[in-house]
Amino acid sequence: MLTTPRSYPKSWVEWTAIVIAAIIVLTAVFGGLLAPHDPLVIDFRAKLLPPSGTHWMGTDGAGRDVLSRLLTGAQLTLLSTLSVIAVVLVIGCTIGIFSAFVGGWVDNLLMRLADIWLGFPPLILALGFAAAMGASLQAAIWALVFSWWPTYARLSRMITKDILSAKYIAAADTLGVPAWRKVVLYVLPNAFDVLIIQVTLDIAAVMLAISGLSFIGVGAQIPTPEWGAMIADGRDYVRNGWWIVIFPGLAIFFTALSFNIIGDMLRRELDPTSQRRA
Amino acid sequence: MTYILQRIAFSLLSLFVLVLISFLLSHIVPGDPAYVAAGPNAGAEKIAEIRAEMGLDKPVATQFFIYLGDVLRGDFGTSWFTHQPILQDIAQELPPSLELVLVAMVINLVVSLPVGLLTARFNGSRFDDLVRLVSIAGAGLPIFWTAILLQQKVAADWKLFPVAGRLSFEHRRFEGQTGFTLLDSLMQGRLDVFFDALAHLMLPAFALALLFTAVGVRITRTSMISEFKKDYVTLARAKGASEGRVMFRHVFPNGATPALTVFGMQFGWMLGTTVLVEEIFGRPGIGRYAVKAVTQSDIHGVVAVVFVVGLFFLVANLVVDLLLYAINPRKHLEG
Amino acid sequence: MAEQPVIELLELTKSFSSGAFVQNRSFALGPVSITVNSGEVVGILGESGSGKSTVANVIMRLTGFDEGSYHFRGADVRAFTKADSFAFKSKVQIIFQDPYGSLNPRATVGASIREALILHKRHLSRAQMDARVRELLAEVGLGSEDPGRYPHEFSGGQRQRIAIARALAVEPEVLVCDEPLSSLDVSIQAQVLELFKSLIEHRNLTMVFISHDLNVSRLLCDRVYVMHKGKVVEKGIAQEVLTNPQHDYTRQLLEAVY
Amino acid sequence: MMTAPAPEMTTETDPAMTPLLDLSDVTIALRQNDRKMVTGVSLSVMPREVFGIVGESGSGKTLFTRTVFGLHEDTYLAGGTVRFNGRALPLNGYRRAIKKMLGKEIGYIPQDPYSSLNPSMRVGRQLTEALYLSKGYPMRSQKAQDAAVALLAEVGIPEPELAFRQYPDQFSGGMRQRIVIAIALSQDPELMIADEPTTALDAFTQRRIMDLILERSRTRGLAVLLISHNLELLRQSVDRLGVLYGGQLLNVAATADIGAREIHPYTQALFDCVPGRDKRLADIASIPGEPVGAGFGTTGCAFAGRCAFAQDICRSAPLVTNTDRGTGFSACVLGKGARHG
Repeated sequence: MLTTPRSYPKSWVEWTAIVIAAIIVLTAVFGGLLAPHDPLVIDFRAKLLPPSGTHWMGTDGAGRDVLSRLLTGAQLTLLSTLSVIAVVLVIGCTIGIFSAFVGGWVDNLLMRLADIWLGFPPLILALGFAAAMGASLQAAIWALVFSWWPTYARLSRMITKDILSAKYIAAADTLGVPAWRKVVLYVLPNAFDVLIIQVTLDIAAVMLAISGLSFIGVGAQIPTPEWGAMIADGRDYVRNGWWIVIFPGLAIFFTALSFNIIGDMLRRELDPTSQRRA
Repeated sequence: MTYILQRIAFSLLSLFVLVLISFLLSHIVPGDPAYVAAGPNAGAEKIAEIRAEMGLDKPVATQFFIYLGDVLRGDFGTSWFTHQPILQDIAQELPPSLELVLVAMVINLVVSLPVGLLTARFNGSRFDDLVRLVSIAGAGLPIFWTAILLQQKVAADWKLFPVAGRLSFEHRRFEGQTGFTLLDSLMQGRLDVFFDALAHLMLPAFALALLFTAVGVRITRTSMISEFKKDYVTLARAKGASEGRVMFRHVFPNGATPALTVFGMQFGWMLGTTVLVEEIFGRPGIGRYAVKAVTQSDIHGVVAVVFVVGLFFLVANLVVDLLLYAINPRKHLEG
Repeated sequence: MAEQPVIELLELTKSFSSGAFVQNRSFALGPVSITVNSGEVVGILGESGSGKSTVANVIMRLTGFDEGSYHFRGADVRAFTKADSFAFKSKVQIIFQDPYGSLNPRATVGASIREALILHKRHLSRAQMDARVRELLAEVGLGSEDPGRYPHEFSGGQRQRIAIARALAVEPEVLVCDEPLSSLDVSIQAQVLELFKSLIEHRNLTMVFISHDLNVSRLLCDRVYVMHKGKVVEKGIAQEVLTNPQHDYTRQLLEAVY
Repeated sequence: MMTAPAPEMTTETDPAMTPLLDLSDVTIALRQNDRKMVTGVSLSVMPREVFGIVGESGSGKTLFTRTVFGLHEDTYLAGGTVRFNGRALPLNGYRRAIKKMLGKEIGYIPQDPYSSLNPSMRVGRQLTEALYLSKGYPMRSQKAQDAAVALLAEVGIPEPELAFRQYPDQFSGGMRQRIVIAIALSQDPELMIADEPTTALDAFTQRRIMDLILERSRTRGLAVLLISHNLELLRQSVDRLGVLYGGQLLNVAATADIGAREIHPYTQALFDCVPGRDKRLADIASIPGEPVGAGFGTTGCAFAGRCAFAQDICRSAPLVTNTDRGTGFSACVLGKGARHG
């Protein structure tokens, strides 16, 4: 019933994931500075060069250095992912906690709405939204916010309800603890673990969605070194320039994989009630 | 009975929200909705015509009811790039997509249910660790990237499956009543066409199924683990039941129920995810239609796809829930 | 007795909306009349579903009621102002059954107890509060190191002591105990029972002791009410009711329990 | 209430008899890290005897029972011998060997009747399955059905034919526990294990279910191993009582001896904690300190830290070994509560 943080020995897989995630985060912070070439400069004389000493990951169809684009793109990809999650976290939790506190028909209505919303495939919803807004990375970000908020509303509402039904809240009620104090001292600290797990797992999911949207052309537009857009760009050259497609794909894969492993690890260590409620 | 009515009421409410979302997407867009709806090359006349048609001069509530009426009649407008009623386009594009999703779903279920059950039984073993790692890896693969790689390696290089399309060149004239090639070919006794269609489906279905199977295995596993912990499993073992009997007669029927709800939801999600797969494999379908509509800035086409996918999602969930209710009515009364 | 009762429930009823919205698995109550006089230990006995926990919640004002009246020291609680309600909260405190769920797992034990002081003993300085926290913990038999530790570092019995310390922090007039011993092992149960005994002796506490355990109630309570299906079926001096019951239900219950 | 003409209670069984279940020096360890959770337990359950095991939470009583009867996956039998009807079970492959006896010689009643029946299987089918597994009756045969209905009637289910076709969630907790008992009885075991069978039930149902278990086992001549934390329930129900503390078996006492003669200090202290029917508040004496959990690898007596009589020797000397067959024993090094001495 109770959170008792326990430290489990981490496996080598988990250590690897932590190291990769750390490298990716560092790349996102310093990516542009590390890039050996300008990620946007077109040089048709150097197009479709295979990986070599000067271009570790080769060049693309317009002669741009793939490694430089990958490093610069890390920032773009991770930043857009994190902004989606940050916004959804705030909006979703506000709605969820509010809903749980108010209860009654407001709660019912909001959660029904979230249920319905949550059901719709996020990709297609975001696609519609992005199409309506006009294709751009910013549109893709808002589109994902638009389709992702119910996850957090639902989750935070569920945790808050759980916490509110705990006896320590009843004890707080008998002392007359005001609502804002309950949110800050009781709900948020106890919800933190579950939320951080969800955030970690969603980093992978949101990143995949953003790159997917960019791939079909409603996200980042082609010269932008966003990873999904880079794959879309490389499709035409896949027979004679595999590296253009392979490397951004691997970048997405390893980022998603390492964050998923970390999320899984956090779930094991932090969430003792994996089977909350039958 | 009340459960069925409640469930249907919920579906109707969801449908209403779906219409609302579609309305928001097509009418409340930034800039001039009529301008966006008309497409890039439309003249002023055309825009004015569309403005009148969409009722954009009227109050928002009225616009919504006009839209609601249109949608209920199946009128999504005319696509400016196919010059056909969008409903007709969708009706054409839907069967190949559904075919793809169904095959992917079969792959998903055939893998998820047994693997989920076995990993739950051997929870914490090497085998479980390996499956968990593989499923986490599967969940991290960008579908479109996997699809490209599969196409290039398995189809183009190894020539195990056709590279693209829905049928081979020699079968291009094949036609059937339902539009579902697999079904039509069987009905006409054309096994050659059937296997050809199936071969064309394998790679896209696999690419589509991968992510969902990764999730499916984990959902099934979690659900089965919680069943294995229950006392009725202990009692069954104490009765002298073999592990096989415990697993298949006792745990599986109970653990599959919550998992099936998730698979029902996955059906709709898969249909939405066809946008990432169909175009790569050059298959007709609503996914490719949506991508085309997006690139051609045909907002009504996109919204129609959103609506149809949402609709299928609602129906799939309704069917699964009613099915589960029919199998075991009592389970729903408690929760 | 001329003295005014501390708690007086008169012909009180409470019904629950059927089905989906019942949260605490409570049951329809009443009409019940229960009085608690100053300095008394009053037991409310019954099986699960008898409505005894609902009585606890009504007394604590955690839930409302439909008909009848509830007077606290002669004042109608329905006429309470906001200030009255807040003051009430420092006069009546509760100890719950589950010592694992009744402490905020993310707050130190000291912080949990200090919470009561922050709200109701505002005039105390921070140092005074800390000193008071240590005093309270010492009174329930815990050490001076303990305020900085988290609930999960304690056993069930120790947590129940902490919950008692928190309840006592506001210097309540009435302490409601909702099955405070049921989830503890016998040897720990006896320890907490002894703690209650000493609290009753040393503090002039009025106690409402809600329990299904007839034997514990007979030992601890002055008077008892036996509840069944939301109604009081028998009341009287604890020793008499629980050795020589008059009502069939009480008699059967007494025969059934081990 | 069920009150059958009870045969005379035997507090002391014939020591010459072969014990039905005979454990000697049984040690149980965790599979994960080989930590010893239960050490050196020796006890015997005689035919037709009702034997109780008591322990506070963490004492290892559930772990012990579930491991000995092959129902725990994370533990194994690390040492000692288990004999059933005089036949020793192998230590290697113990779990496989004991599992073969489940549903035949050994029946089991789990704690929580709300989860111990398969929710999606009709009651009748759960019974006929048990009959099929133990006696080979085909599950859909008339024979199996008749036997199942008769069993439901035997455990006091009203309208057994109707109950046969119903799902478990159509029954109250007490009725479900009756069904579980019917399942256990259907297999004609010689030993029935009841693991906290009434903990989840209210006082009335608790009494009725205990009466049913005792009355049925007496009539059918079964031995019962009753695990509980409720001392009064055990004192009133069992012939002999094994007391577990910190993974050690400290005492086996005939219930008739409790309060009549000296027993192990821990058992005595436990009974002094119970607010019994004729006690006054002053009679309650608590045990100081916190219980020691199983698996902490204490040397000497696990109770030494809380025992009023403890001396230095208690913390170092190995416990007295149980060599009795069907009588009593005290593990106390100081000889407290020993039957002969």
